[in-house]
Amino acid sequence: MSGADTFPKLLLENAARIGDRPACREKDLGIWQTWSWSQVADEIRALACGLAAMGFQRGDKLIIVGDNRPRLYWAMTAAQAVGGVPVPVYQDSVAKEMTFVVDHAEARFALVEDQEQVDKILEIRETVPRLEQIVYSDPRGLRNYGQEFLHSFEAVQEKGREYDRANPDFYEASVADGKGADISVMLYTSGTTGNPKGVVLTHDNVMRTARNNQEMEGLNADDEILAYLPMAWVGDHIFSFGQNYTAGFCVNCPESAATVMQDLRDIGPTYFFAPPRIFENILTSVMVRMEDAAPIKRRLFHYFMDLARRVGTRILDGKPVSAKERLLYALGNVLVYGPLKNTLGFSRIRLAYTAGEAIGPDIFDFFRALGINLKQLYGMTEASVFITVQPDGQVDTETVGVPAPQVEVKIADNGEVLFRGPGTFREYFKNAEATTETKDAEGWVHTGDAGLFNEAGHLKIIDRAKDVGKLVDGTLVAPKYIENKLKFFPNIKEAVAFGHGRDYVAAFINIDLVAMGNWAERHNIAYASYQELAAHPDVLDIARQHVEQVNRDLAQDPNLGGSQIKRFLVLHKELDADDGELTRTRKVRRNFIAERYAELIEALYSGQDECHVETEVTFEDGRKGVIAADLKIVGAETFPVAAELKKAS
Amino acid sequence: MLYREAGQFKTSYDTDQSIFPIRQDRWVIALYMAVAIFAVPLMINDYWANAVLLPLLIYAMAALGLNILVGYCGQISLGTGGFMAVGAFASFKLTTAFPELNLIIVLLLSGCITAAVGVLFGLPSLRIKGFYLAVATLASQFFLVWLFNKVEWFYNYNATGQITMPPRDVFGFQITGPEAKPAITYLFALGFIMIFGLIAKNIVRGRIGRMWMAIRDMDIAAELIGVRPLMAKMSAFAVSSFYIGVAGGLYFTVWLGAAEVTEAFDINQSFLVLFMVIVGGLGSILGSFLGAAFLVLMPILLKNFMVDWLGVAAVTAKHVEITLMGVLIIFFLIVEPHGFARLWQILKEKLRLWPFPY
Amino acid sequence: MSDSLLYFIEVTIGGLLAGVMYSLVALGFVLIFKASGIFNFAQGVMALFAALTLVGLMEKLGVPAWVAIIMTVGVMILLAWLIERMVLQHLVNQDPIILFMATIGLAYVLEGIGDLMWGSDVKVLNVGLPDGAVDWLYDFNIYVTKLELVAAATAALLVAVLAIFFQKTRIGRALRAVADDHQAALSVGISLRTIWVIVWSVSGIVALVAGIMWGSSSGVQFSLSLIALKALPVLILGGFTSIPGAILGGLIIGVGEKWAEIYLGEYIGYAIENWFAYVLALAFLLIRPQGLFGEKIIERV
Amino acid sequence: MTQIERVIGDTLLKVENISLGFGGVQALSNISFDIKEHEIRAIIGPNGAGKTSMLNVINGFYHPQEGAITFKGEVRRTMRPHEAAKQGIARTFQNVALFKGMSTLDNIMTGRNLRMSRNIFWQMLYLGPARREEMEHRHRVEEIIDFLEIQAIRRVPVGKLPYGLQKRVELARALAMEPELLLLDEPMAGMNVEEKEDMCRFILDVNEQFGTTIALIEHDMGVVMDISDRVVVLDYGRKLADGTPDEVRGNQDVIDAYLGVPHDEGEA
Repeated sequence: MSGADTFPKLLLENAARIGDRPACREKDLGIWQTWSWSQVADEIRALACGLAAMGFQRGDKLIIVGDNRPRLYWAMTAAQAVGGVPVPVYQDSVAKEMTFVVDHAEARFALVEDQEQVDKILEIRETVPRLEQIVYSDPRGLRNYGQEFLHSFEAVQEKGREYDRANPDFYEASVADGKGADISVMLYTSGTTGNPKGVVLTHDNVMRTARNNQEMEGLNADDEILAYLPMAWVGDHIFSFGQNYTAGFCVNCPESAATVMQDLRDIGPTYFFAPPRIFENILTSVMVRMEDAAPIKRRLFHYFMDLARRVGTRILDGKPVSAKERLLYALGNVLVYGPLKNTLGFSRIRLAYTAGEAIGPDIFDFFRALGINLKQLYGMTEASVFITVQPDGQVDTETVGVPAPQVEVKIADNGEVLFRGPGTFREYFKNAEATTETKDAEGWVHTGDAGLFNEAGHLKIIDRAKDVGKLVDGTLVAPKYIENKLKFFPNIKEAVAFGHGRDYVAAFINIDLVAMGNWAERHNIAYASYQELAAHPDVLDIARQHVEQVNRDLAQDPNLGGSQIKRFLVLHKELDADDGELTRTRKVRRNFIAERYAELIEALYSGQDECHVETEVTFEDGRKGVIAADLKIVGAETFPVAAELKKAS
Repeated sequence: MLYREAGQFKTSYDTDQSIFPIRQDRWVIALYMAVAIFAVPLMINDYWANAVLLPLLIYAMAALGLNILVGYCGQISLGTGGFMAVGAFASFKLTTAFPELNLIIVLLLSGCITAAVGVLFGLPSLRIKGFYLAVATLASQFFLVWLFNKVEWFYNYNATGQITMPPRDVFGFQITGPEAKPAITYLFALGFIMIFGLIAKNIVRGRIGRMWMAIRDMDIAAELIGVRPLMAKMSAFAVSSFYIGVAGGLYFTVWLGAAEVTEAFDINQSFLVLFMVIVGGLGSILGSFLGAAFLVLMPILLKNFMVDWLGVAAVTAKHVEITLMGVLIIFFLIVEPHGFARLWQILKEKLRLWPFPY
Repeated sequence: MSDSLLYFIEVTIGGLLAGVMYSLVALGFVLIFKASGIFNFAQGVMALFAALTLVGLMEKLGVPAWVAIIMTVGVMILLAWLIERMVLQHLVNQDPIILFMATIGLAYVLEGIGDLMWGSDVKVLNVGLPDGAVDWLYDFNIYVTKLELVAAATAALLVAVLAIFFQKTRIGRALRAVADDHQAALSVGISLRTIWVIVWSVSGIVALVAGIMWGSSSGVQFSLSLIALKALPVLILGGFTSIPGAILGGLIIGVGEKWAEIYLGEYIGYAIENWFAYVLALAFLLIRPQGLFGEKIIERV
Repeated sequence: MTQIERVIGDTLLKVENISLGFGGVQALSNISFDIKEHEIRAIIGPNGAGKTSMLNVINGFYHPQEGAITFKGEVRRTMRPHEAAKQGIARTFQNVALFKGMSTLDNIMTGRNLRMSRNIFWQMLYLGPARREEMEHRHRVEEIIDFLEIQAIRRVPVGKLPYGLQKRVELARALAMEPELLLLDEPMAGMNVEEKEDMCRFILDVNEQFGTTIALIEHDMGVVMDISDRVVVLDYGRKLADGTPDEVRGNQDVIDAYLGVPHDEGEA
């Protein structure tokens, strides 16, 4: 393996080793403009020297704002090459957020994509006097911006080439000066509360995690990846920058945010990452489009998709499958799976990751059934992404896999997941207090997530650590975990589980008006409002079945088996951000709800099987009103927990 | 359904503008070519060569030419028969005047001569449009046939007024005359079609092709962009006539071997080729081939069906055949005015989107 | 009078008479083109078809000529209706060239059916038109057959009738309206389809007349369908939409053709009439692109 | 693409005493005005004022009976349209005149026609020079496509496009000629507000980025007054007024003949 310990050095290596292989592409002017490694090396050299010529010092920060563009990726390495630190910023962040980052990072230089970003910078410039020079990549519309501190990318590179001619050994020297322990990038994570924190990652962090994962998954220079997620997000930094360099594969930048899907189809990446919601959207669009297909096609599609759901994942995991079904699957591959993957651009995928939140089993299975090797991983910025990864053939929706190579993971007494490894961040920039809070003396990092290992040694994330509670008998209760399980049923829109300090777990449920509405129509059940439907006995029954299904699942898990739902009720109104019950990002605000519906909770834990409630609500038009209801409280069957069974036998 | 386009991205305009940008298409074409070049000659016999394959190829060539004029440049012409006659007689005169001249050269020269004639008769297109022009081109049809019939020099003063192709060989292979092997003549014709099919494609996808289409779609706007109608139309007539001339040459030299102008090149030839172009698809190279195939095969099938199967008297069968041809043509114009090419296009789109409807 | 002059007169008259026939066929074209913008290539074959039907009826059924004629008229109207029904209505708003090709297809069909029904051998058509030279002209050594005269007279009559039909009758005006724009026609209160049936019937009848005339003189056979081709130059000359143009053009072509045959023939070889007409028309067109009666076109963008 | 600082230069095109008539109708009588380099010049007037005829005269489509046109110092009365094109006059049309059967890309490529020279024999082979030329021009065309933001419809047959986009493609086609004088005949006719705003932006960008001189006919007074440097007003083939938007606004004849009539778009 290569001896380079910084990305600029690695760049030179790649240029020498695989100089004529494509390093990055961008869909521009109708075709995929391609740059080989040696071309990239020259571009970066010119840019780096240009920055230096403009007075960019070692340790200086370079703010980078814009969509995924080769030039912006080059800017990162260029900054590193002259001992600086790239600070990518979310391109959609408003002036205020940007002000904080620019100011906090003490940046003197910014390299941005286009007029839009330039305008944003100019807007905040007064408030961040430290910012001196701005470089823009796309000159469109910037002709009449006379400011002397604005420079076009080309101009800087031109300066750079002159400077390089003037001091021929400057570049090599300054690259050589770089150490693996140097800071390679600063990524600002938007914490739920308070200001963003600047996560400081060193070359070692990024490079070693990137390499470890690359070796684990066997990524190589022939792979193709589409860079479409924000450059400021650690995932993109590892996949589209770090591994781009370590594995030497080609990074492809879409023409524009609007054309991502088309470009995805063009490129047909072999290595792909997307958060669950994207997979969900794709699945939905597939289903919607298939609805308009001719009946024969539709039947064909559904027949083979069912088959795939039965055997597809098994074949993928190399589990035994009957010859007949293999044959049918092969046929389906010709008729449905192949074409489908083709139109989605997934034909060539060898490795696909998803992470960030729990993914619905049916979504996850859909793609795996098609033969796409989709896996979950668990990671965070502070770890340079990889904490745990699912190894091939050991994939399921429940877990997030085993610790990544060279990463140690342990569960604290309070159930919190701790890790330490090569990717562990150095510190939060200018925030020692937060650093010590998160990272203890031995280098263990507190993830803030509660989790546990199953018997197979796979980590299972159950909830935010602070939300995990205990029943009076000490059994672990992970409300979010339970709620997610409930929400995976299409019929259930929201759920809120309680149990901390109680004798058993109880839950509020919101039915999904669309899904249940359809069901009601099919069984011609008339209803005038959400409230009326929600109160319907059959609906309650369905809800109960779902709850009991969840209980069954829970029973499988020795640790969480105790937290089965004994009693629940279906709320008389939909939880609503306007009423402050949800955050704007539709996360339940459990404490607020707990206060607001105190009497309902009491009812759940007192024996009564009905409860009257009056709630003030805010309508779309802002008027306030009160709705009253008598809610049935339903009891659900619970099941013996697996482990206990073992004990018994 | 069979397409796998994901990952077939284009990194240069060159590849982006290639004739078959999609790999699967390239495979299919390659397959067809292989069959046409290697498989067919093995199983070919006189009947297949003379009744099916040669006419198919030669008419495809003519249709290609006419399509350039009508489909791409929008100038209707009913003079095809006449121009084919020019090609035929030109090759006759050349090959009899210079017996040692290579047949390929002869045919190409005949094409050039026809091109010149075509330009001459194309001149009216500068002043008149649409059906006026169509009718005007009939003049060339009648005049040329009359000329070759009247002026004995054209058929070397022989008594019959017929022209007969003497045996000629190319690179040692006999191409014309009764002893010519069907496989050889077939390959000879095939070679011409493949090369000139490619050439036609290259012309129409480049500057000149766009020039023609501009004139076709909106001549005024075209002129205001700097397209010179004279150049555009004349070049279209020239190229088109060249193709038709070569087709006429092949028609006489390798297929018929002997021809009598008034019946071999009468106005029905003009219509037949025009039908091929329309049924195949205006403004489509592929269409020219499909159209030719259809109108060559259909009568044969009809005839075989009626005479051999139903045992209808040949003469009646002839009438029925004419009628049915008429019916079929009308039917086609009604169901798909844009011809086979469009049908193929639609099918292809469906295959590419499969399993999705859109 | 010198013989040459007499000869010239005879030739001219002959030309005029032939010209009238051309006008007759051209008229058929114009009618349809005016009303539906269709260049009906089947016009000639329609003449053949009509003649064949007529002969057929007379031979097979042995009915008197006038009955047969009336029946044939019926057939032609039926035909027009069928054509509208089975072809035209499916091709509304298609490119002109498509419709043109359709009419060629139609020509094939008619030819085929005609032959199938009545056989393709040459038939004599005698509807009792007089024959032989016109005596009093013959006294001036000018040879003109009665048939030609009758033909001319009938043609002239037909033209007159049509003219009146177009000028005076409501339908006629509707037809003219259609030529200008279809909306207008509808506003007159006649559906386009009816109008099309009518024009096709009318031109069918015109074709019948033409068929009778040519048939009586030179027998009913396939070549009869080629008279259509002879009428085309007339169209270029007179314009596709002008009735007077068709008439005058016909005469010019007829005369010019005969003159050319007689006076140029010996220099450039005979049997030139089937292309000379075109050359004549073209030459004329190059001088005056808008044709005989068309007014100058101002192109707009 | 080359950038040119936008400074109104000296006269590019001079129209002197142009008179044009068809038979009886007098479309233009004795019109004179000039267009300066890099300026945006509006020609306005009620329907039938002879605006389009004026453009047709300028790019040689109509031949005036009297008068002279001086373009780049060269005096002429009549010329063929393609000659005008050769001299660097491009044009869009009141009701779109695109090549319906061709894709957006091909339509714009046609605009390069004058700048492509490879003969048919190279094209037959589609090799060497012809191919290289094709690629060069494709590149220029792609830049225009990028500039007018029509990447998404590159391969779409223009017949299938919505009206607003067709107008844009037509502009692209005209730009592909890299003209010195660009004649726009009601570039915003029948567009909705957003489309109009886009088109305005594009026209200004073109004028700025390429320094192209633009003469446009437009009904929307608001637009005209916003984007044009000078305005000439025609009415019944005569010239009513000529000057900056404000001068024209003030002119009494104009107010009577044109602005007096309340205009739907108003002076927004």
